Amino acid sequence: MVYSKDFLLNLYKTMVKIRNFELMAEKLFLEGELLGFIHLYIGEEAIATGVMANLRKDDFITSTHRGHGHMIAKGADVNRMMAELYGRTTGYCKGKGGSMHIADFSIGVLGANGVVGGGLPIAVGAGLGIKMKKADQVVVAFFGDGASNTGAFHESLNFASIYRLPLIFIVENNHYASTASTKETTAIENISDRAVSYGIPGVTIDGNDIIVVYEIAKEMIKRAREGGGPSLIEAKTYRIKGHFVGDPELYRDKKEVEEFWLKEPIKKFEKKLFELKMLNEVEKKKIWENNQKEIKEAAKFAKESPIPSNKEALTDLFVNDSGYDY
Amino acid sequence: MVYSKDFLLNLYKTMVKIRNFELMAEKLFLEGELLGFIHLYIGEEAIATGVMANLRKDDFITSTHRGHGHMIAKGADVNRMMAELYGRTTGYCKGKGGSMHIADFSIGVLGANGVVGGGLPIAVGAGLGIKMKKADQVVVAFFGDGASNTGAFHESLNFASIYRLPLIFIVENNHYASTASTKETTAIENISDRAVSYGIPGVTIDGNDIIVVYEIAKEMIKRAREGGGPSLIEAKTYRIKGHFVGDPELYRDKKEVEEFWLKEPIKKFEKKLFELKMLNEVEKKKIWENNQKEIKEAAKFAKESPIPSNKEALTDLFVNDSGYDY
Amino acid sequence: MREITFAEALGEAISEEMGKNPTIFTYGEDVAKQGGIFGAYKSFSGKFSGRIFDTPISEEVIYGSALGAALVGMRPIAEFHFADFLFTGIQSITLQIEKIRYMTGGQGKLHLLLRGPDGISNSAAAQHSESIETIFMHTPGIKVIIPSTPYDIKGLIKTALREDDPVICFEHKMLYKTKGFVPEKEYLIPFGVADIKKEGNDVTVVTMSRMVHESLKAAEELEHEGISVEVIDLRTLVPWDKNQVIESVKKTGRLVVAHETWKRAGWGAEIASVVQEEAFDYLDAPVIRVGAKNVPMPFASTLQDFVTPNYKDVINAVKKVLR
Amino acid sequence: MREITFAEALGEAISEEMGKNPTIFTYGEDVAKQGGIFGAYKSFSGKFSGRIFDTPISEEVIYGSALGAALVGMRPIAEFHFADFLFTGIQSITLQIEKIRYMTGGQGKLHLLLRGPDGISNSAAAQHSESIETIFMHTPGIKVIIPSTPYDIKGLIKTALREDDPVICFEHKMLYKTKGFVPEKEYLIPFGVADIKKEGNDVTVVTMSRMVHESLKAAEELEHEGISVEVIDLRTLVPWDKNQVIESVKKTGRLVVAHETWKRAGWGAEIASVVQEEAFDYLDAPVIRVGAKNVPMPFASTLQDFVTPNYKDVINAVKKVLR
Ligand SMILES: Cc1ncc(C[n+]2csc(CCOP(=O)(O)OP(=O)(O)O)c2C)c(N)n1
Ligand SMILES: Cc1ncc(C[n+]2csc(CCOP(=O)(O)OP(=O)(O)O)c2C)c(N)n1
Ligand SMILES: [Mg+2]
Ligand SMILES: [Mg+2]
Repeated sequence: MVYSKDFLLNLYKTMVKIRNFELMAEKLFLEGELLGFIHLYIGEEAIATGVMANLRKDDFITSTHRGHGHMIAKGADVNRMMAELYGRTTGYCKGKGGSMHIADFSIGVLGANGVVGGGLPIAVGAGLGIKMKKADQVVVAFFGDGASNTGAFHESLNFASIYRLPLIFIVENNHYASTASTKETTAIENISDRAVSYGIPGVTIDGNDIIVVYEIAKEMIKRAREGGGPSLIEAKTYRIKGHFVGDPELYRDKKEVEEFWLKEPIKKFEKKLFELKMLNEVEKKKIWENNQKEIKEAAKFAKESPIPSNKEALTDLFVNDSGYDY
Repeated sequence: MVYSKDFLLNLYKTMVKIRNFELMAEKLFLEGELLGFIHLYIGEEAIATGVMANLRKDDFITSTHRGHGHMIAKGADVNRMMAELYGRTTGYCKGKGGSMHIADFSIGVLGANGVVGGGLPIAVGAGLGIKMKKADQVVVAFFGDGASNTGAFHESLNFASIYRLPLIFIVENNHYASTASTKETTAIENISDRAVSYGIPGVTIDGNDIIVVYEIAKEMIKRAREGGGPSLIEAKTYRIKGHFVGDPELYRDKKEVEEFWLKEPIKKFEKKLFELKMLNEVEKKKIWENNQKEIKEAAKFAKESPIPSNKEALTDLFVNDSGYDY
Repeated sequence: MREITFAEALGEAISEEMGKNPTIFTYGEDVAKQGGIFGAYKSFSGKFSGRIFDTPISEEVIYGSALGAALVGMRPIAEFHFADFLFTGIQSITLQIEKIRYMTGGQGKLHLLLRGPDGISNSAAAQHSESIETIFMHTPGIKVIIPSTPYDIKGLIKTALREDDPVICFEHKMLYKTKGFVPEKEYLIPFGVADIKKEGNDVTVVTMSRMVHESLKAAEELEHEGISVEVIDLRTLVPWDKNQVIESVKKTGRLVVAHETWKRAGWGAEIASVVQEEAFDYLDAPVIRVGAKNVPMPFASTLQDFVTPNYKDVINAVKKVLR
Repeated sequence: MREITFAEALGEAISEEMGKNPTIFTYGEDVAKQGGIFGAYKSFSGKFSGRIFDTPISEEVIYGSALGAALVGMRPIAEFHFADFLFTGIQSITLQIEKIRYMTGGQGKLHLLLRGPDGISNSAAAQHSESIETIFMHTPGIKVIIPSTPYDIKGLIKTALREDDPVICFEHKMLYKTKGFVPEKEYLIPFGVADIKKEGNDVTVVTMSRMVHESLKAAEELEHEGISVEVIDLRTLVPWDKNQVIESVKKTGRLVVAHETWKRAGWGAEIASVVQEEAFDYLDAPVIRVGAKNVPMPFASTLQDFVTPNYKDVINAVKKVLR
């Protein structure tokens, strides 16, 4: 495939944006600015970016506790994201959700999810809804290797298969589920082999190679959009940072982490872009600096945004709350 | 393999016992003698019988809502079973369980289960316990094709595989889950293919051929007992009777049922025994008559047994119920 | 007015709304071919092609998919087969459906309906007899309706199918075949409005579902003894009609709350607590609760009868508050 | 006496019992390598080789396997990571563990312990902040312990590990690091015996877990105003110590029940209902409940604070019952 420079640089910029957002979130958390749990997507940027480059605005995704990358790649506003991490009224959830519950239904993000596997049944429902409406949208469900051992995974893939729903299941196999290594808790090497159980295509790819991700996602999304039904893509990657910011990481060797820093997706792609002469050091620097500025401004916007007032806690549960006793 | 006449006739007798128990339960239910739900095992007798012929008394099984056959094959007392269907004090559960909850821990029956898939996690736990004890028992988990679409199935097989537990998963694929045909609700033809997801052996067999069942179960049980870990056996069969006694059966063609009556396991085995000259009409008649008598007596025993007194309702929840407010 | 069954009234409500609103569809185990586990969908089987279908036994996805479908603009009705099996997929309700609108700062409308049977029947035993509505009153985020008559279920289900919030409806197994008057003309019943099923002056009985009928039977018997009982059917548990209950207690000075679910930490405790808090000075006697004994449901019918409350328990409770 | 943390006391209890009883083993997500999600197992990591291990994220099997293991003679301790995730495997508890002994007419002993954190922490938001003990009080068949101090958790866990009935233990996240006196010598705390954490004469406050400390703080402040509050820590919710509570209410004539979980249909309603029923004539004021507002837990810390009860709410409630 031949790709335009614009296209490739956009992919690059999105990855950089995710990276900088995450680095800022990490910094702010460690400085005590943010509360709750922050799960960083650092090292996994190619997956969200490569997949989302194939989606329309009116397509849907469900995300996970590690959802910032998915949001940004689907087009979310980093100001409102950062404000949500800060718990401010200008945040995506008016400060009621926090990192693990950011959503933007207007761009098809049906929510991060604090429950491992929790997004899968929702994605199936979105697919079912699309099918009932006879629309041509698709749904992409992101989830982790750990989630692939939950009952929700199994029920969702079977369900999606029998009704041929327009769904793409993307398992981000980052080698760990919290402190547990994937090897230890998952009976097989390649999670995509589980596709056999549902009679759907399953493929394992290098999730750190954005072009590979883009191409496979393209194929499976096209298939789903045309009525071919669901598929399972396993994107192998590595969670370079701790499970959450502050994780003591007692369960793995520092060496292992260092090794994977060498294979991380942004540098990998950069190398390619340099080879293709689509990027040079000057341009690269500019991209990073521009983005860092954007993210810094997002943090500033967030920090300066108002803290929600108490009465905010007693709204939004229902559309119609007459008679409800808060 | 060459089998002794004794051995084969014992298998035959067990199947006949199950059949007659079920026919009696059906009759009693239709006469209004029994309450609750009765799910008949008619047409599936070869599976329980063939598997259990390989088990020791101290091995364990978990069963389903369709559990009478499993109990009988594992050595349960038909008097106490029938008394339980009647809800009498002499029943296995003192009348508190009924058909769907018969258990006899003393012979390793860890319970029928009214929750589809409900027995699977329990079986895993029994396997885990055995492993912790370093004992050489095995656990057999019976469940239906419908259960193979529950989250419990997936979690259980993965769990059993990673700890190499001494478990044999036996899916009784009887073509239906209540009113839903298996084809319609299960994404693949052979449920045993799902073994791939767990890196364990999976095999589909003719569940109406008792010798086939016996041989495959033998192999997998030996494997489990020797530390080889779990396996998945799919025994294809057919639920000749309604889902429960009283089922209007709106969902299938009478013809289909008639067809399967021709393939039912007892007749199939009978034919073989006749060919082998291990059984003749006279002996057959005697076996059936003897057994019918036994079952009739069980029904009589049950019917004449005492009805539980009200205070019975407030016992057995806890071993130590001091302070508990019933 | 014509008399139809509870199941028929339910079927009518769904069928009428499906006829009007193409975004409604309905699914679950044994829904399509059997017409619903207790036959409620029979009347319109074959009518809404593709909009009624059977599913695998995958409760977490059955409930969770209702959420997803609502988020993309559809209005799903998911059946839960037996209330007991809500437990096999309950995270989709308590952690997702109940929370997502709130967590996302009010994004989206969750017009979805979960519905199905609960309660005892003929010796269905411990895993097929539960009533677990209290859990959905305790965990915030879903509206809970529990109709007791054909008239009520038709009006409440129709309202539910026009609501923009998630609703769960519990239908007592022993009610499906009961008959009652239902107008041909369309009507809706708002949530949060209790129905005084019988007026009275001496004691208030607050109840729902099958226990409404037991309470009416008790009231009738007590009438012979000169005791006048007011029977209030809440009809919806979230929200519940606190005002009418308190008004009634101010009149009678005595309250019994009766439900089939376990007495301990059942919703009767909430009603009792609120009433004693807000109408303390009006109460001439403690609030007495009637509920199941705190054990799983036993199989034998004598034991089931012993554990499950009936009109006699209501009578005893009424007499107790009158002492 | 030495001071140790709540987490350490929990670890000691488990480690001591594991040392004595080879049938005990413990497992769950992030249990072995991390030493438990809040570090309770750290003190004995590496000690009981093969008897502490990490599992996949498969809650239905984690809880259900505890049942199976108990039935074959072992004594499992399964950790539930966060109380919220009880919902992803709850059928194994409510439909299996709670019912199997009863359903089978008393066969088998279910010596198993489920345990893990619940409650709020620093803005963990709606899916990581719940307290759902009320569900296990409502559905019969499991004993519920909720210790508030290092002393109590050690004694109660040790008792749990010698019980032949299933037990679930909720440990409030904000308590793990709190310190308290714990004797070196072995002791057990029986179930069903409340602990009067502070004696008083004017008002009784019945509470558990984190709210014990909030209530003590409230009592201290109120003392300055001349109000004498008796703080009763139930310590175990199933069974709960009705006698001590009623005795106290007979003395004070006033009752506040305080818990962190949602007020609506929370266990406070059960306590309030029982007390008004059994000590009606002793009550000088209605029983007032303190609990969380009936919404999912919001993220922003100001909102979390607003929704979650604290000592100020207890003070207000006490003042209310004194009016
Ligand atoms: C149902 C449930 N169980 C447990 C947890 C606690 N938990 C949060 S993230 C996590 C690990 C998830 O692993 P994986 O799915 O591989 O995603 P990753 O964090 O690696 O992106 C666990 C166990 C949870 N959030 N939900
Ligand atoms: C969790 C759960 N969901 C639904 C049901 C209702 N139900 C009882 S049996 C059954 C069908 C089971 O099918 P299968 O597993 O194939 O077993 P079979 O009845 O064919 O032996 C259903 C849906 C149940 N008992 N448990
Ligand atoms: Mg992972
Ligand atoms: Mg079947």
